[in-house]
Amino acid sequence: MMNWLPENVSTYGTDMDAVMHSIWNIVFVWFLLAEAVLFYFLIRYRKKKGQRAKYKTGNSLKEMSWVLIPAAIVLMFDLGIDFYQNPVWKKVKIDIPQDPDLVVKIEGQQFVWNMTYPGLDNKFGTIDDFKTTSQLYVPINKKVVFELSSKDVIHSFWVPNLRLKQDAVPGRVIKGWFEAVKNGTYSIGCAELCGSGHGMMRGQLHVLSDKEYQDWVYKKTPKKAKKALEAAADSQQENSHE
Amino acid sequence: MSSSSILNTNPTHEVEQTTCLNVPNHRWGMWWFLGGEVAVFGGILAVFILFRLRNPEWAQEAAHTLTWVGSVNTVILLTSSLTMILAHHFVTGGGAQGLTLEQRASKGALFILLTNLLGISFVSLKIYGYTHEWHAGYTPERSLFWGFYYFMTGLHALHLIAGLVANSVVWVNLMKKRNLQRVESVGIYWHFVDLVWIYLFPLLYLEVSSGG
Amino acid sequence: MSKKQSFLTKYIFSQDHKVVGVQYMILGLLMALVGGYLAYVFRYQLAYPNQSIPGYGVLEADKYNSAVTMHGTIMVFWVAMPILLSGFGNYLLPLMVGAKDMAFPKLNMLSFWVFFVSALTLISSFFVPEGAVGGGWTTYPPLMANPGFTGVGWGAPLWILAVALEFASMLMSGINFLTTTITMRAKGMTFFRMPLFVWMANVASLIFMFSVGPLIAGALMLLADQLFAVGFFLPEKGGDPLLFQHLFWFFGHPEVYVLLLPALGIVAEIITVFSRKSIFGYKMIIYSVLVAGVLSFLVWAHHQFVSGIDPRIAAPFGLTTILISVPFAITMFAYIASLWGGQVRFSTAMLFAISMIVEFLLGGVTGILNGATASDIYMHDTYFVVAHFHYTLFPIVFLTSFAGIYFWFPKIFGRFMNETWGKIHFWITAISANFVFLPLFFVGIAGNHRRIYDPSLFEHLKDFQYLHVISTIGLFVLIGAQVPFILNFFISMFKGKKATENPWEANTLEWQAPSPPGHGNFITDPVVHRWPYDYSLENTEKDWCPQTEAI
Amino acid sequence: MKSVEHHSISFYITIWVILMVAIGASVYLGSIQHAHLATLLIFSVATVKAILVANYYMGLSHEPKYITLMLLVGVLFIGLLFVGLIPDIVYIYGK
Repeated sequence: MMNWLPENVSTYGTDMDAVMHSIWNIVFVWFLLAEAVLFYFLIRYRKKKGQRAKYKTGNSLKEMSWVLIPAAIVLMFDLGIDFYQNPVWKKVKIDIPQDPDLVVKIEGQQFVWNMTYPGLDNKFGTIDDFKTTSQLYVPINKKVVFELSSKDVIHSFWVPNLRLKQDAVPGRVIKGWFEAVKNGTYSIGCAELCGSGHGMMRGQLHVLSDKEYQDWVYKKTPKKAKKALEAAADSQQENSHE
Repeated sequence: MSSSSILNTNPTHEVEQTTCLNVPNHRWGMWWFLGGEVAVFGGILAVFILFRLRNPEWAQEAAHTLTWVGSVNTVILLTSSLTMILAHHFVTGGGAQGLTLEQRASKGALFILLTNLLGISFVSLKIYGYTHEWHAGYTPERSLFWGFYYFMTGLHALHLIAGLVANSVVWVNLMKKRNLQRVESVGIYWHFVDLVWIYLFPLLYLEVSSGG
Repeated sequence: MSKKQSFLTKYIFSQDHKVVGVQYMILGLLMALVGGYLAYVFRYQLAYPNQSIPGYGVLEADKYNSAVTMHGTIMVFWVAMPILLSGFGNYLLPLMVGAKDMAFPKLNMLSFWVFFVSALTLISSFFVPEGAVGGGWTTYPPLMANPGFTGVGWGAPLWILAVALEFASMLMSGINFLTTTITMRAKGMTFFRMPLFVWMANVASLIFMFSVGPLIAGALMLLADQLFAVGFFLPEKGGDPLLFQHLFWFFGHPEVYVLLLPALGIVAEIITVFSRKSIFGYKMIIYSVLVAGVLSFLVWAHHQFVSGIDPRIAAPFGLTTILISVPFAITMFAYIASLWGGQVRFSTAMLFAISMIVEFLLGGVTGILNGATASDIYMHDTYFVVAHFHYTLFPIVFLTSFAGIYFWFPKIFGRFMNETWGKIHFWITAISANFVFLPLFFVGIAGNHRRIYDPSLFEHLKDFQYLHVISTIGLFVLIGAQVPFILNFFISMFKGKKATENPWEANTLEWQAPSPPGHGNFITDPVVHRWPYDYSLENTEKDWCPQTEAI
Repeated sequence: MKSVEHHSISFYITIWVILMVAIGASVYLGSIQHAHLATLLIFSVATVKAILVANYYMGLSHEPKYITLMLLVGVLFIGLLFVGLIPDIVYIYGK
């Protein structure tokens, strides 16, 4: 069933897919076993003329063990699943890289995503910052950290191909990260009901090669900022010549 | 005087009154009801304390509530609890033998009346406090502390007013010498409202400069 | 002894627990029609986006939100709660413990009429300017706290008012259930001789009572935000939107078990009668349900893993969530084991009860994928979750209610429902339900998030539109299958085959009273000598043994 | 049947006097400088008051212990809610 998942394009997506596949396989086997026993009993013990049911209360420990032992095995599987999947949660939501290659600010707003880029100098609050609306461009194989916030109501940043979902809560700045491993264009949605336009709150993730990404950033940088930066770079060069 | 004989003095009861562990129906019902109420007020108090810990500066806001109103109201409310328990005390025979139904009912009615008078003074003083604070500019607009203040005390006051109504019904009952066991039910409820106030008072009226 | 009652006091303003129970059931079934109609409307939109819907017209995006919100609200609070807990609870609980009526009959009547008013309030919100609320049944602020965000005028406060009244009504019922069970049991009816349904209804009432308080507080705070912009949940005023989510789910998750437990009780009564077998591990089931009840207060944040909570507290909540599967695994295994060595008779009621277990199992196991923190990042708020909880709630609410209605109909009305039509109803319902909900697992895994009114707008979902079409056609069949039920219900009420006192040869006390029981229930006060599951005792002639029979 | 326990009027008045003294103590404690100590003491006093009211006015002391237990379970669940909320409401993760 889990092969219905959309193509995975993030690093941690591989771990998450593995978790989902294993959990599904475990629970589906249990489901089939329980159904098989149930249907076997239904057929085997259907009403037959002249026969009488057995008086079995299941109150003795010996009889109860027919239920308690499978339940204990369920418990072991439960704990196994929990310990197996916990590191993945930690990797995705807690261990946010301290040395990201790119930091983007993403702000949810009814009904668009506002992305703010640090621009050429990789610093926020400078003249070369620029914004895009609902279009997220990232370089491939780079750790991207986003700072998620919301202007009005709760939104949820949802990129199925990255296996990424995180709510944007007004009043909070929530950090998250991803690393895309495949070029292409992928859907972004809002997964938390945010008002009448919720279903139309769409965006796109563009995973570009390093070169394409640099070109794109250069293209997007405001002319004024470019001039100022170039001037600064020139003067620096002149200074170094002297 | 046993509880069953109190119940038997009620000539109009329709349902068979039964007990378990010596606790009659109406008291079980009241305790279950309070089980629910504990969760309501417990939830509110928990949320307020959390916000109070989040905002240490609310201590300064608490300094602007009228502490004397809160203190006097605490005295009034605890005293009304005394009159309420005395009403119950007399209705159930007051430990003394030989009180007639009429005597018990009329003494109970008197103390219920006293309780209600105290309750009404509580509400009046509360209204005085509200108007005073509101006109001094301490509205929910100022900070969320005041939102909590009006919300929590308001909800408490609504409970108290509901108690006043219930007490009045019981008072009418007592004047007709009926349903004497109801004094106990409304009493338990009244003390509970009192109990909530015991925690609201220090949380909202006493200014302590670090968290609550 | 009793004075002659007018029609009004006997059937409308009745204090008789049986009439109140039936009133709850019928009002719940009527509300189910409203909820079903809403499901029809938005499922049609999902399968055939932006086309005119027969019987509605074109569904706009904001009305779509209203439709899903009201569908969820109605199905949980105005269908599941009244039918399962208040309906069956009111009707059966006093009978099963051998009482003449509830402990507080007037309170009982009041609870129904408060519920009635709450239903009217909710329905009226469809007709106020700007229509019913569209903030989701979870009503998360700030969307629901600030009228500017929702575009909903009167709908939101009316929603809160209706829910508050409904909670008040359910609390009154709960007080009645608990008190009746404690004080009014028949002679000899010890706690461990009570039928499982009585246990389940009481544990459910307790869970409800302890969990609903904080949400009542939260709802009032939300109302204050809506009407006076106080800002408990608005960050710009110092409030916190996450607070409401916590308060909601602190109630919301236990609420799931408030619905599940009475359903499990009903199923237990039915499978034992029709397999002529004792329940397997009576005390074991009771203790696991009690454990689950306590655990249910420790799992609430699993609804909020990606909602911006501190990610470090997700791990403990994930663990408790996965652990709560153990007591329910015990219960489910015990139910299956109850059939072991039995003589299963496939009446309509039994078929529905078994189909409840069959379909609930899939809903149960898929819950693990939502409870495990890592996979929930992906699954949260997708159709996978929708499919998961419909696979639990549909069996709990509908399959179980149908089972209960077919089973207790002879007791309630003194006549049988038609079995042939019942089986037609069963097969179409049980099978078409899978066509409705199974495709939703697949679209969910494919990445379809919830509450979007037109999935085909998303590039990655365009290929899966056919699954929505299958689901919607399944729903048409499912709704159509209810016509024979409704006709069967009303025709059998007057024309059905007459039933004797104990037509299914069952043990519990309600079957020792006349069918239908008169005012005061029993002709002679029952005295209980044994537990309710003595079926097929050895060395006895008949294969059942009523609780009143001396040992 | 066991009879309802009765305290004398003077007993109820004694409780009332203790409660009055406790109110005075709370108000006084509200004005002292040592904040942490004051908070601790004020809420201890409030709890003493609450226990007195619950036990002797509401009559919990002569009810079966199951009822107290039931109410405490309610309080315990609220305590769980409180603990679960601390990370999100008191501290804001990432701030």
